Amino acid sequence: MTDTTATPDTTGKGGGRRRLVISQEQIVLIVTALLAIGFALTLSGFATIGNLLALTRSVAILGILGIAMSVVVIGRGLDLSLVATMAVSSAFALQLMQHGWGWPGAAAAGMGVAIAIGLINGFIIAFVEVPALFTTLATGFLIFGLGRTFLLDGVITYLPPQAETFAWIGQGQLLGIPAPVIVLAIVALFVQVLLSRMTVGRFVYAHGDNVDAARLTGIAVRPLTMLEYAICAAIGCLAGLVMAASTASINMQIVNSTLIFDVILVVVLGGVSLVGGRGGVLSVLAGTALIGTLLNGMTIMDLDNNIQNIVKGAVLLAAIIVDNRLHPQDEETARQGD
Amino acid sequence: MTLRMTAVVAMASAVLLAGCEAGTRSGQEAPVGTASTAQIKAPSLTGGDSSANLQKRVDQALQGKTIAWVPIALGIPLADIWTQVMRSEAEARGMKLEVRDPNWNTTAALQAVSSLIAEKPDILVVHNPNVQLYAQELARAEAAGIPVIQVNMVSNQKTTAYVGADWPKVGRLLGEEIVRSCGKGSGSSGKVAIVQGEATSAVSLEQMQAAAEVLGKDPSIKIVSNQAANWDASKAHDITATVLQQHPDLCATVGFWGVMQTGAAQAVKSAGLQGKVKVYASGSDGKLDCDNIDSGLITKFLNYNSSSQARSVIAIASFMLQTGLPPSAVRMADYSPLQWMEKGNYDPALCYDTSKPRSPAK
Amino acid sequence: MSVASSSVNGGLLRRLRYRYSARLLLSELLGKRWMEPAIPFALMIGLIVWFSMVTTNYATLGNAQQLGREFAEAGFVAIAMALTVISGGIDLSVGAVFALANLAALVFFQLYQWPVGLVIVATLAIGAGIGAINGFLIGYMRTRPFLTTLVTLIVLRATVDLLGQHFSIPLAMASRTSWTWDVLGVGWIAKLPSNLAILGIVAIVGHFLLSRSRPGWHLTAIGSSRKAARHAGIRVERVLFLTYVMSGTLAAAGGLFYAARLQSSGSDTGIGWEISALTAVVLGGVSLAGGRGTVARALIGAVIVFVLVNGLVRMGFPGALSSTALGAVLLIAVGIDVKWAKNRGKAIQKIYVNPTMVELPPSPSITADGGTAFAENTRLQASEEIGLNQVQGPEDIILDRQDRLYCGTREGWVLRFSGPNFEHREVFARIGGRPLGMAFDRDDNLIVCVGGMGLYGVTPAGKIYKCTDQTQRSLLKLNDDSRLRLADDCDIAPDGTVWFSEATIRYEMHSWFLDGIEGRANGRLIAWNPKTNKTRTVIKNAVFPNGVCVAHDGRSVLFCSSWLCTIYRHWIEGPKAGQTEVFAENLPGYPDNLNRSSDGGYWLAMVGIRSPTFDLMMRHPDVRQRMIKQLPPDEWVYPGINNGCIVKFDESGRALESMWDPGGTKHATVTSMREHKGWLYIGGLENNRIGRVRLPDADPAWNGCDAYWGAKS
Amino acid sequence: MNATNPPESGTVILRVENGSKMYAGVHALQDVGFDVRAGEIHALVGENGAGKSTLCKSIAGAIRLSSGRMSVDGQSVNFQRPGDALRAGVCMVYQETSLVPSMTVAQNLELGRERLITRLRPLNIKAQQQLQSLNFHVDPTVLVATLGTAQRQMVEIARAAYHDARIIIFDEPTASLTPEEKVHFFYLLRDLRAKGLGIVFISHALEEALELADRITVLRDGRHVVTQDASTLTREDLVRHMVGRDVQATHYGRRAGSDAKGKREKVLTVENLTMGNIVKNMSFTLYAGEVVGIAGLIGSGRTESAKIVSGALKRNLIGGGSVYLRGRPVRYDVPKQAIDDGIVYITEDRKLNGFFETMTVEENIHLGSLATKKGFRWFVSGRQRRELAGALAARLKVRAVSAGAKIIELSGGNQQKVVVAKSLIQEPAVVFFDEPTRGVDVGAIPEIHQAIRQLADEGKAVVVISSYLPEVLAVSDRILVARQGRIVEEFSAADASEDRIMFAAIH
Repeated sequence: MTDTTATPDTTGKGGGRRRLVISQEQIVLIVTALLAIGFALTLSGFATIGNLLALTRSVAILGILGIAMSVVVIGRGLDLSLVATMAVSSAFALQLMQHGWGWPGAAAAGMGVAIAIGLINGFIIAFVEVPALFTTLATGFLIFGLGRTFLLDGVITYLPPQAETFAWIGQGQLLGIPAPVIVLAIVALFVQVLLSRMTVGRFVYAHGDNVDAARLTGIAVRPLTMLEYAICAAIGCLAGLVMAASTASINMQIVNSTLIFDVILVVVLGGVSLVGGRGGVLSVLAGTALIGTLLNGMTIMDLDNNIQNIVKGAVLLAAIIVDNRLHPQDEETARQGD
Repeated sequence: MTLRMTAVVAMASAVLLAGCEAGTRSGQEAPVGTASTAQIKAPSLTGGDSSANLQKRVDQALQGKTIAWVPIALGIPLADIWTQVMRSEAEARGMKLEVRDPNWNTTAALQAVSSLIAEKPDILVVHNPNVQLYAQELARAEAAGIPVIQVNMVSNQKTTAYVGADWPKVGRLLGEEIVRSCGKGSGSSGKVAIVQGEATSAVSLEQMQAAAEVLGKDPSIKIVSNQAANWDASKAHDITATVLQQHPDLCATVGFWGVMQTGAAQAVKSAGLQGKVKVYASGSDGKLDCDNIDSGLITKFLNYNSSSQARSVIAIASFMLQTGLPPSAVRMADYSPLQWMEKGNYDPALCYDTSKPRSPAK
Repeated sequence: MSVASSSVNGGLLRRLRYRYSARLLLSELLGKRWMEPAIPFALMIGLIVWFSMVTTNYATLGNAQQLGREFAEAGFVAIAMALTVISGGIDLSVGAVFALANLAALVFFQLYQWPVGLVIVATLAIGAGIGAINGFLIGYMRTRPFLTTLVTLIVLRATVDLLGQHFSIPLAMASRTSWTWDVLGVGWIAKLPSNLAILGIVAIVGHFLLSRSRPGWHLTAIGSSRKAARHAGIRVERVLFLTYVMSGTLAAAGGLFYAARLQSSGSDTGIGWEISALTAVVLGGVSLAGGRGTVARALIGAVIVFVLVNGLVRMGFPGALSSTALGAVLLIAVGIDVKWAKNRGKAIQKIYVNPTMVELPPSPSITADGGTAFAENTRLQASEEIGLNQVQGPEDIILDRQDRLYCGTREGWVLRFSGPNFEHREVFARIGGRPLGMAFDRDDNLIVCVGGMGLYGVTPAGKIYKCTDQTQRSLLKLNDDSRLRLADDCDIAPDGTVWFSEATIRYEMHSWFLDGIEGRANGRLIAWNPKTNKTRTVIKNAVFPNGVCVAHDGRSVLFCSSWLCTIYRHWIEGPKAGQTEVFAENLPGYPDNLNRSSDGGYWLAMVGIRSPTFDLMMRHPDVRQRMIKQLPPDEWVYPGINNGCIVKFDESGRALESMWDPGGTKHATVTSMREHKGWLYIGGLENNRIGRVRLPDADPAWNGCDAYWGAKS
Repeated sequence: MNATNPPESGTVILRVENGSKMYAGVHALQDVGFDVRAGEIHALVGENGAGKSTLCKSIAGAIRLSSGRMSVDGQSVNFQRPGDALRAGVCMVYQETSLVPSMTVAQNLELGRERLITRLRPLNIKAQQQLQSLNFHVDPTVLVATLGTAQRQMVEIARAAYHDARIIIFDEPTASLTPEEKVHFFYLLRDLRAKGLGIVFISHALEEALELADRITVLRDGRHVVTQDASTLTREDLVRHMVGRDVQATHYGRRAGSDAKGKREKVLTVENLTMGNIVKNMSFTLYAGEVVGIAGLIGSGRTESAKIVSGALKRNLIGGGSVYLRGRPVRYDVPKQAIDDGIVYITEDRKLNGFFETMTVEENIHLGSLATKKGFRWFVSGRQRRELAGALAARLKVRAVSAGAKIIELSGGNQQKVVVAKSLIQEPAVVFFDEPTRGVDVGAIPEIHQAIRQLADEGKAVVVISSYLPEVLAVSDRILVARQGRIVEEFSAADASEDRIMFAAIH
């Protein structure tokens, strides 16, 4: 019957990719390296430890959000409400601190809010079976609105001056390494272990690869979906806390920015495919590194913000095209959806 | 209480005086003052022969009138202070404040203005998202007989009144302050980083141009970075952090909104350069700004007093309602007075905490 | 004209309830394609009504016009988004294209002072150009739409900001006006705001193109299954390319109108419009999986988003609450819509069969000693067999002038048996479908009712031609009933008009028995005039009309109604022309084909005999409903298709005699018979043979062709 | 379009010379020569992976040959896409049907040669005529998405038949047709042949090929083996050509009777299982240590019943019947619960919901173990995976290029074995095999059958659902026949025959 699976037709995708020694994340890393070398040669002050740390620091939050997003994307989902979750939950934590809560309690409460949001997202997607894109698009509006109306006092929430300890995760350093970078590293390590060493992680891959097969194999797909979104939201909240700590405030306006697009971009750029089951933490880091290098180099060159965006777009487009040239989609076997 | 009343009356008269100046100042606008004042036939102004009559007449003019107010969004300190003060001031006079919150959505904002015109409030107060968006609607409003007061950014369509900062002046003052501390003879590197708001925003643009002009006059000043952070603190943080890596000897960073500049200030602090790199900002009198000045994050802050702006708005509204002038009879502006604020050297009464509204007794 | 069941008992209300079933209406409504967006449509209407109630001055012409003007641009962008979504992709750059077009139009008009016509062309060209870049990448380079347009979004936004900085000051000072420009921005076309009017035209044309035209089909096909589209020979790359060009152009059109209306360009123009458009498209029910959706649905969604945001802002809701409401509405609407789409098909299946009440008086006796003309006997068991096991289901049979025997079969063929004992079998014609009733016309063409196909003719040489496959559509029916689904039996009047019955329009050939369970008036009597080639529905709402026979004098047509066990006479000539009357009623079985006999009477085949049980069930539609729902089909109680019989009637409708095969040993079903030269030939729907019995009293020379058309040499 | 002058019967209208197709360095086709004549039915047979589909898809323009020449009417052609082939009169009916799900049947019939503007009503009427004239009972106005496999196949066949093609290629056209529909289809083919068309059809059923075809071409491992007149070939010849050696016995030896069912433990009892219109009052009982075959047409509720019992589908909440596992009533909402109770269902469509394509063979198998209550570990151990999965893979004789091979690189048979292994690692007591050898190469079939029997011998209750009657007959101790959502007949292995089963399944 399914003759095609046996003939080498289909190996164009799976097997072919393996034989082509170069993967998408490697392409991105190579492009990043080339750019970095170029900058190092042309820009004084680029190739310094300090600058490289500043570079990593500047994209640390994007990286954390990317890793959060990658968890659901690998499970063939998408969380468009991530930024809203991040903003609301961390602003809530800040507000509690303003009201005199200690930072651990406040952060935990914020995390609780985030996890609750994630669980609700997951519940709607898994049990009501509304596609992830719609669900999170809608919950994005909802979270923002409800958060602003019921949880928060204003668009901008400030870190109270007394929360010095808490501010460390945004402003502090350890052995010269900025705290956000450390947080990124910890999150990356945690998610890497989760995805590749833990059974749950394998389930996430299975879920993204083939939902029906996962279900038939006996994986509890629905609770798993809820878990994925909860993890995503929790990490998102962490990113929000880092962001809040580093600028001592969190502005809900960020929900209306294009940050969510940037997050999706770093995730997909590195090779975490939107069809699910592919890529990993390293892919996200590769994508983040590319964006970080670009932005840092251009900031050093003092390019206008808009020119920066145009250049960023051009480089991304080039990366997408190169990837497509190296991994052409076979019309006869391609899965639709990304 | 009496003090406040006196202040208001004084303000109103100041506003009226300032209004006469407006025509000549704005430059692009034909001087209207002379032409229209001649046409003022203000029956309602008469009858103030006795205090009681005056009281009655004012009550008649103001009681139950509606002021419609469309900010860009609620929830930011600036807009919240405006709204709180405007509401309390309006209600104290028996007027009603109707707020439409478009929540940064310019499309919704435009719709709000359009539908408000249809609802015919007595006064329309808008905070322009940019110089062009409301232009046609504002003209329509005036044609419909609704006086329009613009706050903090003046549209290409000039209307009855503008209340807000004189942005080129803000930029100039900031620039001069920087020249003083970083310029020739200061012994510093002379390196300055500018953090703009939105590159296309007139508010940011006018400040930037004026500041850059002043800075450009001093050859020892070098602008090492001039980037837009889109009113976003974390973006300002990242830009500043990178700049500091390149130029640890930076003399000053200047940002055009206190809230945004907080991010730059944090970056300076994270780099351990607090006190070495001077942080300048302009902005309104939110509590955060005062806290930042107190904590030393911001070196010097050029303040336009948003609560007094709101009071001006109501005063002008009251003036228009009492005189019954047609909207186009007046083209006035009330440029907000500016104050420098720095640590230990400012009037804490200027700081407005929205969680502790200051409302007059009714 | 309607043939109602004869009433015996049961309340009038109850009867009416089953006759005009809401369920029936619902099942047909649900089946319509345009019911797919029912949920979003209801939501849209509900919102408008609600805001009219809570907002002053909302439901006024002026306000409606104002709203329409403000809505139009978002409508363009929503359609732009919808097109790409239907093509299986997405265009996130619509908002940015909108902003760029807005800026460009202002610059062209205000600063370059171009004539308005040129401004329009140039602006649309910019949109098309950007669309072409997207389309080239996505169509020809096969990049992923989401990522590609995300990147174009970023680049375009930056470009808009960059240009905005450059042009904002000169633009702010420019003040050119022009009449045409004002028409575009604030003018009116037929009392509609100009931009809304043009949106309407674009939407109607777009809707039509998408559902009826080649490009629209190709677009839908690609969105639904790129592979299938490719296999069908569609140039996928080119169509995708053009889709994005179209999308860019439409978004640019939105920007153009925005520019003309507001003369304003800011850095926030068009920000977030891609999300609004996506929300709108999703709310309208355009599937993000591609291939499903219409322009109308996209616009419904756009109206919902617009009305909601506008209305809440108007009511003075805090912005955050508006956002909450939008999110909640989106979630609930999509949630319901997902369930709706999933269960609609199931729901239709569940409620499609709608039994109605059929009340028959007690059946006349058929026992051998009952004394009626229907008394059971064994006369059919003496039949001779023709074509035993060579034929599957000869529903109808007929003989020609050369004494050759024709019958239709389950395979969709017409067989011909010839030779002295009909031992020679040949496939006369392979028509397909299910050949049922047959008749010879004046020129010896065999006219055949083909179940599933309509009325066909076969020339004596075996050439097949189509007589008719459609009749006029009745306006009051929700379902398009112009298609002939189950033409059953036919006969030819002296003027050549072919009268034929269509047993049911609700069921296909292979599920005709469901119609029996339903018992509803789903059939019709139709006349086809070969001279004019016109087909005319003469009687609608007949209950399973089956056999048709033109009376001996050619002035009336007899037809059977199987489930009512009644034969009707429809007058085609004379004083009663156009009237229908009962010819014979309360038969003991279900009448099938009807044919002339040599002595001026009529032969009737009864395909099955009524049973008290089923008669009772026919009176209780609810019981049948439950049976369908709860039992597997082979345990259902059907109208008995058991051992049938043949009955002879005289011209007045009186039963004269009957012939039986009680055990069904030879003729398990009897659906037809034909008298020919002293023999009666017998066909049956499920039989594996044709039979014939000698008619001792009949005219041994009488045959159908001569009786109808006179003897030929 | 080319209907002007039908070429004289017997002339070669399409020729492929030295056709080769490489995928990532591997030959899927190598120097294949092939030709089609006007007015002939040409059967193409070979094992899975022999290159039949590849050859046909390249003729139809869906894929491009890496090298070789193709000519139509003696003129060299180079099809870039299926559209080119269609214009040249070459039309292919795909096995995984290539219809547009969101369009109606009528639209699909017309797609590819539609006019600029199409009115829908005449279109529906025309479509109805076309379908009915081929005796395909499909409503032209419904969406293709709502049709079953067989009906989709019919629509696609009708499309090809009415598309004025000169060469029509059918890829396993009869796989989902009932015997009655098959008869009509064969008449259609002969009609088309009589009109002078060249017909190519790929088939697994050798009897069909021998009965219907004028010529037969055999491919093996991407190479051309033989092309011969069908009349000069026998079934044995064909098998020999396909496999490349003499195959002694048929694969379908009967299972040695084990009729001791009375003594065996009753493991699973299903009573009056009902789900919508598909499954109605399905009842059967399974005993430990026996293989039960379930035959029946597609759509008779076989698969659905198995899925209900194993939790993949839900039966009606009210009046849905009952399922007893060792006397205990059970109702599963998700497969996980069933698996934890020892009931597994092995899918009929492994590509759709059988395996994880991005993972290796070992990972696939090991996931099965992790997904059970017993096998769950918080952390994945590479060593444990190699041991557990390796053992299962060895038991089922999974042949992979390397231990770390991705499952997608395996042949259909080996993929199926992995899917089976993934379920067996869960140590089930009741196993449902749904079409266990569909799309499996001839060599692997006995191995899978052996595994099935071994399971029963180990005391498990095994159910084999299959449309292929010889298979059902070969592996089962007991055969149930499903029709219209319920079991209508039961045969012991000794009593059953293909005719009797078929009769029960249809009537």
